[in-house]
Amino acid sequence: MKPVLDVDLGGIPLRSPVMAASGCLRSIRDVHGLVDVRRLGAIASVSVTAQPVAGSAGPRVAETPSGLLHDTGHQNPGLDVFLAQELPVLARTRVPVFASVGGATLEEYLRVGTALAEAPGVVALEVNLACPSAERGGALFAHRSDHAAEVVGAVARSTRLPVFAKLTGDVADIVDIAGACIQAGAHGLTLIGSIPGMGIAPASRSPRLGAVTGWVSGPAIRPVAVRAVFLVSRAFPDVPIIGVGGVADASSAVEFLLAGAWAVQVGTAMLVDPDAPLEITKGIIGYLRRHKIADPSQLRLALRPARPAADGGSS
Amino acid sequence: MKPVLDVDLGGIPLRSPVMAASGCLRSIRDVHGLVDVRRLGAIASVSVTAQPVAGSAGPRVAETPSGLLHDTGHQNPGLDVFLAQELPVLARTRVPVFASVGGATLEEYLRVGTALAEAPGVVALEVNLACPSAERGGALFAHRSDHAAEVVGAVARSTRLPVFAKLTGDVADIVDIAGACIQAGAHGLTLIGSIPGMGIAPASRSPRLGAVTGWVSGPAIRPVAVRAVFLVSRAFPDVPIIGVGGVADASSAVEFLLAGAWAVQVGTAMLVDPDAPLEITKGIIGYLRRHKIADPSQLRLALRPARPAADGGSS
Amino acid sequence: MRRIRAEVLSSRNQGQHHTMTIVAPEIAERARPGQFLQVGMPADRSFLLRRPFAIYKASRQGGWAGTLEFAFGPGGAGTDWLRTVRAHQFLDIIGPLGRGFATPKNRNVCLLIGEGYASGQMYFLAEELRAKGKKVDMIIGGPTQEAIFKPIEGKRLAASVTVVTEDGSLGSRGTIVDVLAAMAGQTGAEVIYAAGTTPMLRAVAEYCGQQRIPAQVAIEEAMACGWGQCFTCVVPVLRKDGSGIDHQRSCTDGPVFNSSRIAWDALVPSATATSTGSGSGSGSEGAGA
Amino acid sequence: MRRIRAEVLSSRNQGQHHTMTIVAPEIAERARPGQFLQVGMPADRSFLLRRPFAIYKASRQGGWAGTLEFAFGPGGAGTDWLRTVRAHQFLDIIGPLGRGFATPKNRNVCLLIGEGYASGQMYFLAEELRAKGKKVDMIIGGPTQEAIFKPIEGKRLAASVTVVTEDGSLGSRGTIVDVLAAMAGQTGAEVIYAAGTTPMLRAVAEYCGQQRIPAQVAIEEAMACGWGQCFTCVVPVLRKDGSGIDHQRSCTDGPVFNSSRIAWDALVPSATATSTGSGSGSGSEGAGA
Ligand SMILES: Cc1cc2nc3c(=O)[nH]c(=O)nc-3n(C[C@H](O)[C@H](O)[C@H](O)COP(=O)(O)OP(=O)(O)OC[C@H]3O[C@@H](n4cnc5c(N)ncnc54)[C@H](O)[C@@H]3O)c2cc1C
Ligand SMILES: Cc1cc2nc3c(=O)[nH]c(=O)nc-3n(C[C@H](O)[C@H](O)[C@H](O)COP(=O)(O)OP(=O)(O)OC[C@H]3O[C@@H](n4cnc5c(N)ncnc54)[C@H](O)[C@@H]3O)c2cc1C
Ligand SMILES: Cc1cc2nc3c(=O)[nH]c(=O)nc-3n(C[C@H](O)[C@H](O)[C@H](O)COP(=O)(O)O)c2cc1C
Ligand SMILES: Cc1cc2nc3c(=O)[nH]c(=O)nc-3n(C[C@H](O)[C@H](O)[C@H](O)COP(=O)(O)O)c2cc1C
Ligand code: FES
Ligand code: FES
Repeated sequence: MKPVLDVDLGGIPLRSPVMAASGCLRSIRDVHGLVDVRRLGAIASVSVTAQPVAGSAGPRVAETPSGLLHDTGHQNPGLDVFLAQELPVLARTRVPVFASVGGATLEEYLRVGTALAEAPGVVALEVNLACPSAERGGALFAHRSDHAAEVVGAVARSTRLPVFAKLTGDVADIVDIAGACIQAGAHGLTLIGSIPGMGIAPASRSPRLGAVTGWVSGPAIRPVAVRAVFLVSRAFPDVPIIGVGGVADASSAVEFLLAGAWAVQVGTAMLVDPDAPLEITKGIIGYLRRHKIADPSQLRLALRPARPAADGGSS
Repeated sequence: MKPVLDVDLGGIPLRSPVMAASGCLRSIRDVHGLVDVRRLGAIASVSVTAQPVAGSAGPRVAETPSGLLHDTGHQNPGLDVFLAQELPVLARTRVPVFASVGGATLEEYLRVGTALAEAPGVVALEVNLACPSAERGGALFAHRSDHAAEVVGAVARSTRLPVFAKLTGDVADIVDIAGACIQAGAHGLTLIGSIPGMGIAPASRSPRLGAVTGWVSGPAIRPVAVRAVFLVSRAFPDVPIIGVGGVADASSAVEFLLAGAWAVQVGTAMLVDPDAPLEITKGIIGYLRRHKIADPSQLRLALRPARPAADGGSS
Repeated sequence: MRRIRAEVLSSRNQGQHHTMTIVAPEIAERARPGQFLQVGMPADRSFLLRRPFAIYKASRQGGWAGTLEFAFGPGGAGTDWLRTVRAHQFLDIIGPLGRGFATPKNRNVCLLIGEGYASGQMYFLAEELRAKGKKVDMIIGGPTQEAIFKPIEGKRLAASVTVVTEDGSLGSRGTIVDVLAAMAGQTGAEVIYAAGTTPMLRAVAEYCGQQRIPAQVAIEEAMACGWGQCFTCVVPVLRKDGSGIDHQRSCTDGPVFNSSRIAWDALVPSATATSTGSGSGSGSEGAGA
Repeated sequence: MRRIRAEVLSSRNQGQHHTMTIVAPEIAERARPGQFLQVGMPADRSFLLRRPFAIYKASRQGGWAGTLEFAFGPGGAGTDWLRTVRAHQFLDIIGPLGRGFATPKNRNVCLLIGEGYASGQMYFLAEELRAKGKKVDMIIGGPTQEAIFKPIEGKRLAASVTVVTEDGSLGSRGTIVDVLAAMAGQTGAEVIYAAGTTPMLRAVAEYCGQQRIPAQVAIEEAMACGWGQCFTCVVPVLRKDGSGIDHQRSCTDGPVFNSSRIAWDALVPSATATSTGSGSGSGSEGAGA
């Protein structure tokens, strides 16, 4: 049997379940010779806001055990420049683009979302809910089901493109927030964004990031992300879920697909190893072949019970 | 200058700021030759419930990148056996014991808490709020400020011993929950317990834990824990905070102390390396000496701004 | 129980297996068959836990006095690293850990069963039993010839050694369980010791239960500490009063258990019967699959 | 820009510094002074990121054709590992990355400043400038003699080399900044190039600004990718219209910047004046200390 890689995220056909995560593949003109972009299933753009954002002061990245601590302060060129200069470059790759929508208010999300949805090459919107609300003292939209649902619902109603709600992992009940987003009209979910963290350098006694606190990504957060995917996919088996957070190799990608993800995104691992998406893609094919599974979507149904139940798990 | 290690957690004098974390030093009779227990500042006991709990099926531990995924299902011998057999062994070490209180209902917390508070050797209670509520469909007490405060307040009112509220890291607003606990009567906070996670083994296609989902501990969660300590200590500078989560060496312990912790607990690192607490203690002394700081409590005030502000941070 | 920095005397690939000899007089002195070592991993790795390995030889006299040997098969990141450690480098070792095999007073005919690398500890046990004047027979098995660990040691130590491989590449074709009844009958086994995969151990336990032959099995469970503190390594054990199960620490209360005490249904599905399901607790969040 | 598996030709400790020569013809071919390599760390470590190192030599002809050299000082986990890599092992390299130093058309007298290991890339630059017929003088400095990287190379390449150490153990006692004005005057510098710590670079920039000498500085900023994708490596750059700052990627738009374009106040406190405070954005959560 020759497995295929194609997946269908509820009407969005992708040639591979391996996507680039938002904010981690921003400048296609600089990837020449490093990433064979056309082998990606899709690219999630950086989160775009209505106005340009200069972002936070450096340092913007530090290492944590098996992870990165980062904060760009949402630096992005703003909607107009993104549409005029950056999105066309992404679109030219012919790889489906998930345009990531940022915002500080409902109105901003709406304005950015509707504009991005019209642009060529964009097959879906990914609403990044890890943005601080200007009207609620900087609380993240992703932190409350009503705030998240309000934004996602408004964006979903304003476009015919499918909308993915991207949630954060630092919430007590992710199933509740996911459910509210689905109810409000989300076509799917991207689980999860980085989780909040901080580092301090003992030698200098100062925070490792200019922004003081930041976001943890990479393998360190994988168990948190896998759990989120597992719980939400069990609750909503028909809703497309994109798993993200620490996907670093084929084995971790398969872990997400078994947990219930329909596709995965790769961020940190690609920054470190530009070949990661391709290696992961090849590895998934190899896994499917060895396990005699026809395509990635079958993995969603292939999770077995924990040992010692039924057919055993120690093989 | 010869720095001292003594700290005072608001009336609780400890000879060292390095404690053993709850659930990670359970059987003193088996540590002989491995851990010099008397060098510990304090020992947090395993969380005790009213009745014995057999706990979850194995496997109970798996590795995650720079972390552990674990779940014991709160296995403990129950209040009576703990008081009769286990606590006396802890007390005999003469190391101050923080007795960890578990429960599934307010009544259970109260019953366990009041009984433990009477026992010899116990200098404080640590209320483990990462327990599922029997009356609220398994929601963790730590997940809502009102639920957390209710339990902590009741236990605090029932005893004259100081009560530490132990919170989890998977919440949107830890400052809010911490504040509610303080308001309710908590003397201090233990930040943080492990964070929820899951792992799946691609080879067997089954969850890595018998309990399916579990808890992530170890260095992987350190940035999450440091941030929690930092935010809460900035909000409540006079409230003793015990930092826990990925303390693995002197440098990570100092990171917590700079973030605002009054003491630290070591869990995972001690399981892997029984000498870890002692090495950390020695390393803190060395750090204090090199930085000409008199005692660990001074580190709380020693955090400098992030680069590039004021006096610079790249030294 | 000690923690030591142990010099590696030799590190040898032997087919699928790798054996290491370390200088550890404090541990060798006291080590008993069935006990194990916890081997520390290097700093800065993404994997943290020590790796447990059964002690396969402990030399107390002669040229090798004060040395220990352990052996391991193909594995993951930890054993991959361990394979790169060379003679004269040092390992961070805690041991000897756990309770070893008990030696019967009144039973003199012993059948020892070892699967794959687990034969190693059985050779150690065979030596001890022989020194106590017991009769020792062995069954050693594995999927292929490659997986059979040092059968020659068995030949040296036991009255008889039966080798089985699933593909027939060494000894007779089949599994340990296939030859168990015949060998137990033939040797007149009064006590059985087994180490290897859990499904095999369960099958041995079931046979011994039916035949009322006492059996001791060495269980391998994932463990965080190895020295009794964390309760992650537990094995479900039937209460003596029949009122249910207790979770006992395999690192400290085991790894050797009396096979009749184990609540096998809660540990591993039966190969022969349909499982009656797990009797043990559920997940911390009710998130069971 | 290429990613290659590069064989290590030699790996040498030289006092505090370590130099590595690797076989990388695809990169050596195109590498320019000021550009850098991203060196991959081994799998399974708890630290993930590639480490950036400036290229200190790129040989395009002769016996060493197709090789590259880089050098590093004492550091943390990554450089500790790198020091253990031996000849004939392989490194995972991406390069050449970033924009190198620009060579002036009409300015012929160049003063090159290198601090610690950063002198390495200045020797590379000196060679290129000399080949273009420029006059090259150098200042190299560091805290101690140990920290001065290969001063002999400077002597070979530059018309004059001024060595300064803070403890006076080599050359004159003092800092680079102490001798800057004198040396710039003495050599008649028309353009200044500098690499080293950010406070030193700022001091150089301030001097050059006052004296209206064009200066190019190589900035070291922590970076996640090194190839333009993540915007973590940014440097605050003044907008041409004076309306504020932009954050430019030091990996791709730098690491070499025209010193007058950098918004120094947002990058590093001034050694000479009280800082006017940071003009850049704040934390993602308003959690500023
Ligand atoms: C008491 C005891 C004695 C053992 N004796 C031996 C021996 O003599 N020779 C030998 O080759 N192996 C033995 N094992 C199994 C051995 O511990 C594993 O092979 C080893 O831990 C695998 O590590 P890894 O990094 O190669 O694999 P990985 O799969 O990367 O390990 C990941 C994690 O799972 C754990 N793990 C993986 N397999 C096992 C297993 N079978 N049992 C327990 N934990 C496991 C590891 O310790 C580690 O924590 C023994 C296990 C126990 C509990
Ligand atoms: C463009 C550029 C060129 C450089 N050239 C050289 C060179 O030629 N020789 C040399 O010795 N060093 C050079 N550095 C600094 C070098 O990257 C660090 O010394 C190295 O990354 C330290 O790694 P570590 O693991 O030893 O230290 P750790 O402190 O463990 O590193 C932790 C993290 O911080 C980063 N980091 C630490 N120090 C620096 C630094 N000074 N600049 C940027 N990131 C840092 C690391 O890359 C890593 O991500 C250069 C940096 C940049 C940006
Ligand atoms: C440098 C960087 C920038 C990021 N920018 C964005 C962003 O603009 N929008 C967004 O939704 N997520 C952003 N993310 C989060 C990633 O898309 C991803 O959710 C997270 O990093 C976890 O995946 P990983 O472990 O594969 O990196 C960013 C992550 C990194 C490391
Ligand atoms: C095996 C194990 C058992 C634990 N049991 C408890 C417990 O009973 N009560 C509790 O409050 N925390 C318990 N914890 C959490 C630890 O006390 C600690 O908060 C957490 O592990 C993070 O710290 P660490 O990274 O140093 O391990 C346990 C952790 C581990 C690894
Ligand atoms: S492994 Fe920790 S108690 Fe057994
Ligand atoms: S390091 Fe990623 S853009 Fe520069």
